[in-house]
Amino acid sequence: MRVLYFAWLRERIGVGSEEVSPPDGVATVADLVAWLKTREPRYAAAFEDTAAIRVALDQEQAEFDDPLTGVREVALFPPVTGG
Amino acid sequence: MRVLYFAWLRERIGVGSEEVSPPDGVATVADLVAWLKTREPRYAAAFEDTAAIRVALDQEQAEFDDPLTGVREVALFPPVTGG
Amino acid sequence: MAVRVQEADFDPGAELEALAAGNTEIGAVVSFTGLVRGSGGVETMTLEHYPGMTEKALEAIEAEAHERWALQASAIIHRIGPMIPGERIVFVATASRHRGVAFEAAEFLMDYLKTRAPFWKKEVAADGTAKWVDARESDDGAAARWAR
Amino acid sequence: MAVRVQEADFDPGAELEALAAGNTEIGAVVSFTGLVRGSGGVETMTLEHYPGMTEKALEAIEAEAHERWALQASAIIHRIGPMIPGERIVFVATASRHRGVAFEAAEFLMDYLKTRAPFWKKEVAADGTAKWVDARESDDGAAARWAR
Repeated sequence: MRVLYFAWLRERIGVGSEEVSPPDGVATVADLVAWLKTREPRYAAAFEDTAAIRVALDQEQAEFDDPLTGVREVALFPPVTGG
Repeated sequence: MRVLYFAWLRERIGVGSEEVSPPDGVATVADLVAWLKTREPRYAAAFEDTAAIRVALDQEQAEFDDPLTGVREVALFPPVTGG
Repeated sequence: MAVRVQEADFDPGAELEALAAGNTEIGAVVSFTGLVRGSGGVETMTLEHYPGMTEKALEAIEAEAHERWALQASAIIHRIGPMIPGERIVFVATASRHRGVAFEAAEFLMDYLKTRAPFWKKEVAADGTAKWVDARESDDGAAARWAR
Repeated sequence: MAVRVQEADFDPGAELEALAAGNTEIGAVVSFTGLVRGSGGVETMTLEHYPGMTEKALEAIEAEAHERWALQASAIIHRIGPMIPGERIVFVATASRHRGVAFEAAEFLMDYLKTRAPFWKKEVAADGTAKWVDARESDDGAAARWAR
């Protein structure tokens, strides 16, 4: 599964995208984020306030409790600020 | 006093503007229109439905019961349709 | 603030460029362009106006918009004379820090222009039939929502 | 319908011209142009986006506008990369028979773009301080009014 990070989330984590293989039991976006936080302090710091994080699954806006079944690309980012 | 006519009012009356000298007693726009209607059939026909007529006094939007005191230019016209 | 009444066509791109030039407080520019529609077999459209009053009315409408909203700039251009379908008739533009203000003020300018500026449209069809355009009640309704 | 995401600047006048060309059913064209503001000492603004999703999100927003309103044409252009105050960032335009529809749809496009299209702004001040722009609650409020 490919995970992408944008804006300050990308800067805090230090990479724009990475391949991850979460363990069994990681079923939703919330699970994935909780698992990422256990990996390294920089993830824990970046995801400290998950209320400030938005998600897209395979390039479609999604929610934290959406399942990851069949998803190939997860994007995590701050609220958008274009326009 | 100069009176101006626009759009179909101008066409029905046959002139775009004219100098008029209404008699004493013509105090308001409504009085002026009533007096104009007595002059010739084309005026009576043009002003048949005064609900469809708007007025400006010295180039400012006005009402039919506004007084003509000191007014030099009266414009009568259908509702505007620009834009 | 700028108001123009003219027979000649205008260039919306150049107008937009001029509106915002040199003012980096502007974050939002909204424009409205009105075009002659060809529906109903209209071949030419002629705009009559009240010289002298027209400019004053447009300036008053523009001044009222600046009173009501924090605008950085605005423009109103209205053409007069004969035009064919597809031609530009009218242009309004507003510039402000944020988009909500620019949108509202541009709608206000158009709603007031449509109901308070002394212009009259006459349509001539291909068969020569001429018809003065009737005022639309929906325009009165649109203008009424700005009453205060 | 047309959506473009590009580093290069664009020409609002040419876009407006193209939008209405050859369609004499169009009576109303509304455009919004967003500019980089220089307030707060901003020296450069950089727009990051999510390649692949951005275009899809903008196309979905545009398609929804066409579902909701009788539009004759529309366009969305959003720039990415570094920009300086005064530069154009974003452009949306709508064309319809009457102005009410064109205004509403243009506001809708901007409100949804602001809250649903994956762009992020980073400001760099003259002293080198960099700051990611915070999302504005007022943008969520503006988008919420279109809920149905």
